Amino acid sequence: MNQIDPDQVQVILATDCGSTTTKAILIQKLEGVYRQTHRGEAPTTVEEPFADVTMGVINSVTEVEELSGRKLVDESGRIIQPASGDEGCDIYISTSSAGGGLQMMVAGVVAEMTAASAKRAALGAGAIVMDVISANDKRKPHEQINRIRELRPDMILVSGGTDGGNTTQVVQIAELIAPAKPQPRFGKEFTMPLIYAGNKDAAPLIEKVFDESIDLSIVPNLRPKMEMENLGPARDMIHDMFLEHVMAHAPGYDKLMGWTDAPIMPTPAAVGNILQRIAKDKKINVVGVDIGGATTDVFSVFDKTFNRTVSANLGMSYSISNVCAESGMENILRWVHFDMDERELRNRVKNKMIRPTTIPQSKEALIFEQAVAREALRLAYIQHKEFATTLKGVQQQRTVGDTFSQEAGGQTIVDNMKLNLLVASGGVLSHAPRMHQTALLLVDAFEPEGVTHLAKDSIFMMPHLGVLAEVHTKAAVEVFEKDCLIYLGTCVAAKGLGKPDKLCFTFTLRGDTLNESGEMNFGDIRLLPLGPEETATITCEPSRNFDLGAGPGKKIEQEVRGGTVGLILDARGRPLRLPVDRPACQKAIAKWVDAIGLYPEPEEALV
Amino acid sequence: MYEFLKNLDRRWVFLLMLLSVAVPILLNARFPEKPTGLARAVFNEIEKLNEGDPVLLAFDFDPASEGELGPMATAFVRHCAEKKLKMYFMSLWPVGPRMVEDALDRVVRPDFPDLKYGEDWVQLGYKSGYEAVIKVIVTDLKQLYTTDRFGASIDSIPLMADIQSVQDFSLVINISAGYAGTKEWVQYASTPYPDIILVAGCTGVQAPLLYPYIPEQLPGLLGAIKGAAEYEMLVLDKYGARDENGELDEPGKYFEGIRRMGPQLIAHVLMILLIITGNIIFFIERNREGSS
Amino acid sequence: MKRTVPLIITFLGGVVLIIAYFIPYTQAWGEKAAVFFDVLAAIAFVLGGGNLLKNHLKKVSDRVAGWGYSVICLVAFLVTLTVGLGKIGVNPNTQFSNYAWSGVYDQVGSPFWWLYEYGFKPLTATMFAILAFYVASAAFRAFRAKNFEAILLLGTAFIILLGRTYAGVVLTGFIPDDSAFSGLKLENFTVYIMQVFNTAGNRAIMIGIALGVASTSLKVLLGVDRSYLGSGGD
Amino acid sequence: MKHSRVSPLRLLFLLALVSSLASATHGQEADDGVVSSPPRPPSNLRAVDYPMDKGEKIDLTWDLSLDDPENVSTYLVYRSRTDKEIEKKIADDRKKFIDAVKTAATEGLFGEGWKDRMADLTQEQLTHVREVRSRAAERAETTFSSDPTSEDNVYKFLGTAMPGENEFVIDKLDGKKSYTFMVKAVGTDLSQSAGVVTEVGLTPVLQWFDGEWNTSGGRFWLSIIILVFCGAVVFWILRARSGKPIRVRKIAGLEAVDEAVGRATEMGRPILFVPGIQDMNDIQTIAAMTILSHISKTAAEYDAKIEVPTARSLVMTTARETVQASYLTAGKPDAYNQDLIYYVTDEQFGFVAYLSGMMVREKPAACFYMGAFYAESLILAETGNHVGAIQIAGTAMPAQLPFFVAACDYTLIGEEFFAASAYLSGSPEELGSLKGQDVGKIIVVFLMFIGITLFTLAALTSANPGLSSIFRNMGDFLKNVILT
Repeated sequence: MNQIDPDQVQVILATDCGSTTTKAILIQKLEGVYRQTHRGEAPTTVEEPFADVTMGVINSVTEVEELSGRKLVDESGRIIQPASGDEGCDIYISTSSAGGGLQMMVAGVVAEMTAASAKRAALGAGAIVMDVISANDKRKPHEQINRIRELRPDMILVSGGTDGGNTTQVVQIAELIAPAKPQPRFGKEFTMPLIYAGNKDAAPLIEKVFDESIDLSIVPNLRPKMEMENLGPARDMIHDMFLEHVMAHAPGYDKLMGWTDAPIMPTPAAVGNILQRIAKDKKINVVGVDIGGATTDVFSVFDKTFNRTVSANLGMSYSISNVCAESGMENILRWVHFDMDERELRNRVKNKMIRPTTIPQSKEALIFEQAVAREALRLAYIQHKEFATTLKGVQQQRTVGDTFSQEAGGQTIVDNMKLNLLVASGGVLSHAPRMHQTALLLVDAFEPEGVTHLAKDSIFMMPHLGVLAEVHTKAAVEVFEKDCLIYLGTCVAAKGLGKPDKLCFTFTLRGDTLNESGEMNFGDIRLLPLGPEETATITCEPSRNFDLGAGPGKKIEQEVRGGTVGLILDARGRPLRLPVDRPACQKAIAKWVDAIGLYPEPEEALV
Repeated sequence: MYEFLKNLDRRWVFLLMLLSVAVPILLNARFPEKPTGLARAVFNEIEKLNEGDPVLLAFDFDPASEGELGPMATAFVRHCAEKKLKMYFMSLWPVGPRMVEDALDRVVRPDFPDLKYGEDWVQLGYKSGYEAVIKVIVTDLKQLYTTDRFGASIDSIPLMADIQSVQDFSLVINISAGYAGTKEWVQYASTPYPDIILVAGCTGVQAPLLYPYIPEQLPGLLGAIKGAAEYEMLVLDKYGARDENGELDEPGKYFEGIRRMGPQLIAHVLMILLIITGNIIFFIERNREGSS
Repeated sequence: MKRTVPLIITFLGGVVLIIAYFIPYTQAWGEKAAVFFDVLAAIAFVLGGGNLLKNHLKKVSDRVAGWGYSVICLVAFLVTLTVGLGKIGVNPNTQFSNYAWSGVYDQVGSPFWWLYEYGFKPLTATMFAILAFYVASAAFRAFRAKNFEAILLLGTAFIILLGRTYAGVVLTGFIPDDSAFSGLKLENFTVYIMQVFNTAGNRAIMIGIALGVASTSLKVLLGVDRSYLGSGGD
Repeated sequence: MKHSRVSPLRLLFLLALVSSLASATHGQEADDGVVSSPPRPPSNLRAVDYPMDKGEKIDLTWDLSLDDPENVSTYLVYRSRTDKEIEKKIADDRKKFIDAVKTAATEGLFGEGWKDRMADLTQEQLTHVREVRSRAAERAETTFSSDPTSEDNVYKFLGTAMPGENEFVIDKLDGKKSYTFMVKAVGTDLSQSAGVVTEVGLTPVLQWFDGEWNTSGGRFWLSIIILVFCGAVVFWILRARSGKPIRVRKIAGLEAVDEAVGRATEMGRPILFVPGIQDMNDIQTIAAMTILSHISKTAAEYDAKIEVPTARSLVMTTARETVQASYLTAGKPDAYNQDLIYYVTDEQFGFVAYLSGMMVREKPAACFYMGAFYAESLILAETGNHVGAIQIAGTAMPAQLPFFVAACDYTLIGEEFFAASAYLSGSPEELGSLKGQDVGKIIVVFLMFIGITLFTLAALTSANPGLSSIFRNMGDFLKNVILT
């Protein structure tokens, strides 16, 4: 890897090797600003018959080459570095989630404590956590050993005990893993990487437990104290191991690794990385979601704490049946404003499952798919909230003010009122025919409170930018702002519940193009036009039971940002409650659909 | 300064507390007392009695709470002795009889040498069984107390001739530091037998729990040192010897409660200062957090 | 069987006590039951003593950390037991002067009295006095005006702290005794708070507790809650 | 009409009447010189045992004096004294007599108010006073005489009945003694008739149930309330067995049990469980044991060490049984170590001293204080706070709650503490009992509301004495009869 002088960098090439497609983007410095200029796509070539990931990479880069007219690949099939004139690029980086990404098994002593920390470390590092083994997971030792044998993770992370704390059970867990002799997913001849990040006093004992069949590396404790979580060293070690073992054993990656200017990152880790950067840079709280066919990833940064969850069974194609089962058909149907035949719906669901690439062909199908998406996102967000918590097992310092409200430890840190930016990506969100639909999907599923900006990832560029941020933060942030995010608009929502058609809040808007004031009654939702790049100042005065961020009944004044959709004023209340009665629910949804202009008649639909 | 206070080692607080208690004691600071209604009520209940009326003094406390309850024990015994009431001492706490002896040593033996054991006062001693004892002796005292504390048969004690049960006492005075104590006396004596008149002295933490029983089941209550000091003042006002200037001229033991109010005053002021300091730190902290 | 018998005993004992309360004829039964318990508790003293000995002897023989304390504990226990049970240094009761052990075990001047007066009494008083220090440090830490309730509690605390000392009398001494505002004098206000607000609050808690006690008792009597017998809820 | 209860005003009047009677001698004519004869005595005095009482009451009835109502102002009711009572009465009289003589003798010497001048007396004078008094006492002792069979000594005045009334309930009798009764009529001029006496002695009989519903002190109403309350609890328990699951409010302190045990596990430190300082006869200790069984089960599952020092040996034995069974349920009977459950001392502060020392040495990661606590609460909680333990307290001692709240992480306040077992076990029957408890709460609130309403109405309608007194009487009945 070359030394890079950030100021000299003119051209950046980034690729993301997904499980099915490899995407390449080109970033160039235009008029002193970094902009994403071209993109290309090609099928991923990790699996047979090609069994070399670089082929896909070169294919996608070639597409960019063709589009941009800039020569990026030389005759020997290598990316040209550094740039000179019309040729090559200054930085080349890549992420990878090919072959199902990084799959890990984690273990800890107590499921809610060190095991949870281990899970957080693994997820944060971009892994999929296949199973969590803990001393209190109610499984018998033999069941645990069987499970470890069945799983074929890429690596294992073992934690447990605070420094100077528990040793016996940490060793016990190691003693479960050692005889199970877990086999790595790739390459039977390779040793299984195992990272130990537990009680440092137990480390010598752990070393004794494992033989050569395990490649043991010891890093500082994830939970040196109950009050403190130190995920950094473990995450870094996971990345190192990812490169050293997993990547090295995947076809073609050794070659790819030689090309890149920054270590290859697992795709989700890169997404997390860029979101953290943005949150830190702009001092905001961010939630990002990536809804895929099989899984839904939710990322959040609240008060500088990053969390990621993977809802393995919530997706729009492979897992769609599961979404229906978990939320229940009636819960999905409440988002639909007309009658649908449930039998037909079930067929539709099954169809989507076996033909994952099907795209809705009719308005009904689209509405139904988006209803499913709402539930999938809602459930994924609930799971995320449950996981993104403060640390458990921490001593609370009480004061007399807590007499009547003793909150338990391990409360969620996700607070929709504090949320500033909600970023959507993934098929059903990115490719919705109208951005209005994406916006309302987000609002309905995540129920943001107060003033929240809504955006979507235009071409799923976040992974590229995440790695780029490692080597060239400025370029990453600039591109993220300008090209990656498409601002949909802003949602202003009041927290609280009231009686229908009673005043929820009054608003006054002052801006260049938008000057309006009015009243919002409970149950209403309204869309005001505010174009991209436009801003306005909104002053809202909620009535007594409602909160817009300053406290119940307190006035707020804030700048809002326009977008392709505009400004959404949401007085439907939080938590969002739909009428239980079916006709009433349909009526309400119809009203909202109408207010936002979600599904306009065909002639005007193709905007 | 802020950093020091924010992470203040609690031993500094302890040191301040020590000083605020020790200094007034060493300087022998004494503040006047203004008796409140409850102390007056206790005083009046005893004042109402006639010479020779039998009074049961149940001392349910131990050396641990002596600091809080000792002064009122002294004052009660003195008041009864001055009124020439017949005193019957008993206890539901194993070390209670020792507390009785202490009070007798302070008051009766040096200052009322005329009072005779068995004729003017009697030590019934400790009985195990907590409230069960009360339940039995409210109807039949001699069922449980067959001897006095020193093993003498109860029937050989002249004072016991007229006493069948707790109901025969003109007044029950209870000093208690917890279970079994005033609450049990209220529940098992003065509530089912409204003829039993009960006044009590108790520790500061217990007092709030006994207020609900005032005034019906419990006409008067002395709460902690404050109550003791007020009551002492009343007793001294009425019975205290005075010097030529009209000032009270009494040995220090009768001022014990009033004397202990000195450290209490300073300690309370210290607590208020500590709380205020704590809050200042809290608000500075919150502001810093908010601005960051 | 191991659980059935205690359950039956519990049930019968409870029923007898309840019946004894309402049916005057059986009143003595309740007292009998109470006596049974006393007898059991008294026997348990021996059990406790034995356990204490065993525990500390084991600590001493294992030389566990802090075994020195166990030695002190054992010595203190045995000395007190011997001196108290043996009534060492106690003069016989004047009425039964022929019986050497007829005296009172804690007679003034006897070794037991000495242990009590100069050992036990100051030690327990010390433990109790530690409270003052802990109250101060707890107040310093916990009394934060975090929300409205806390501010209310804080204000009340100040009033009571001042009102319970002469400071209250001095601070509001300017209010004449017979004026309409005399209730605002701190010492009077303190009593008012204690008698009205505090009593009301305490009553609420007490009612809750009383109902809790009754329903727990009932659960135990009926054997619905057997976990104290170690069923572990399953 | 039965008149065991009289209004205060009337009582005052009657007392005045009686005291004036007491000073008048039997059969003498009144001072105003009006010649009139005492009324004829009532007749046919009958004493019957009072039904459904706890053996302390006798019902007295008589036929009215023939002069009633013209020449009867009141009836006086007496009962016979027992032998002991007669003795006591004579002894009292003697004492009063001697005291009076002593006082008179001193007054003769020093004049009235001599007591105030006691301080001025010289030692010599004091000796003199004592001599005079003891001589007077001796004299009085010899002169005093009293006839134990005189009516005054034998009969004790109990109360009065108004003209036209022929009934009286006598209370507070000794169920083991036999009594006779006497009633006299008093004329308008305060002269008294001869007494009519019951011939045969009667002993009040103890009935099997104390069913007096209209007088205070009975247990009739309490039994009704208890029946309703227990019935509600049992009803809900039974219902819960078959019905759908019952939801309970989240109690943070109990949610945190796993957290605390987990902390101890991770830190490799013990869990400390203190079951209060009361014996097994305290319901709080029993509640503590039920909670202990759940906590120790969790501890067994997590393989954490749980230490239970007790202040009573019976509690130790019970705790051992409880914990052992929990380990068994958790499938880890081998992990149970009975030496960790031990007796410390009955002495409150000795116990605290031990615990504080142990906490500072062993630094438990989780402390549970469940049961009855007194002054030790703050010492324990502050020490635990200092050593950095997660602390969960539960007690029904209102006085100690503030200390626990300030120093512990979680506090189960009062009824939450009793609900803990149900909450932790989640068994429908136990949760049902909580619902039954709510019924009790509703009853309490309802009664409070009625009481407040009645007294408020009484105050509001004070302009209309009749109405006001109806409300007041209803309120009084609720307060003094039903709720005592």
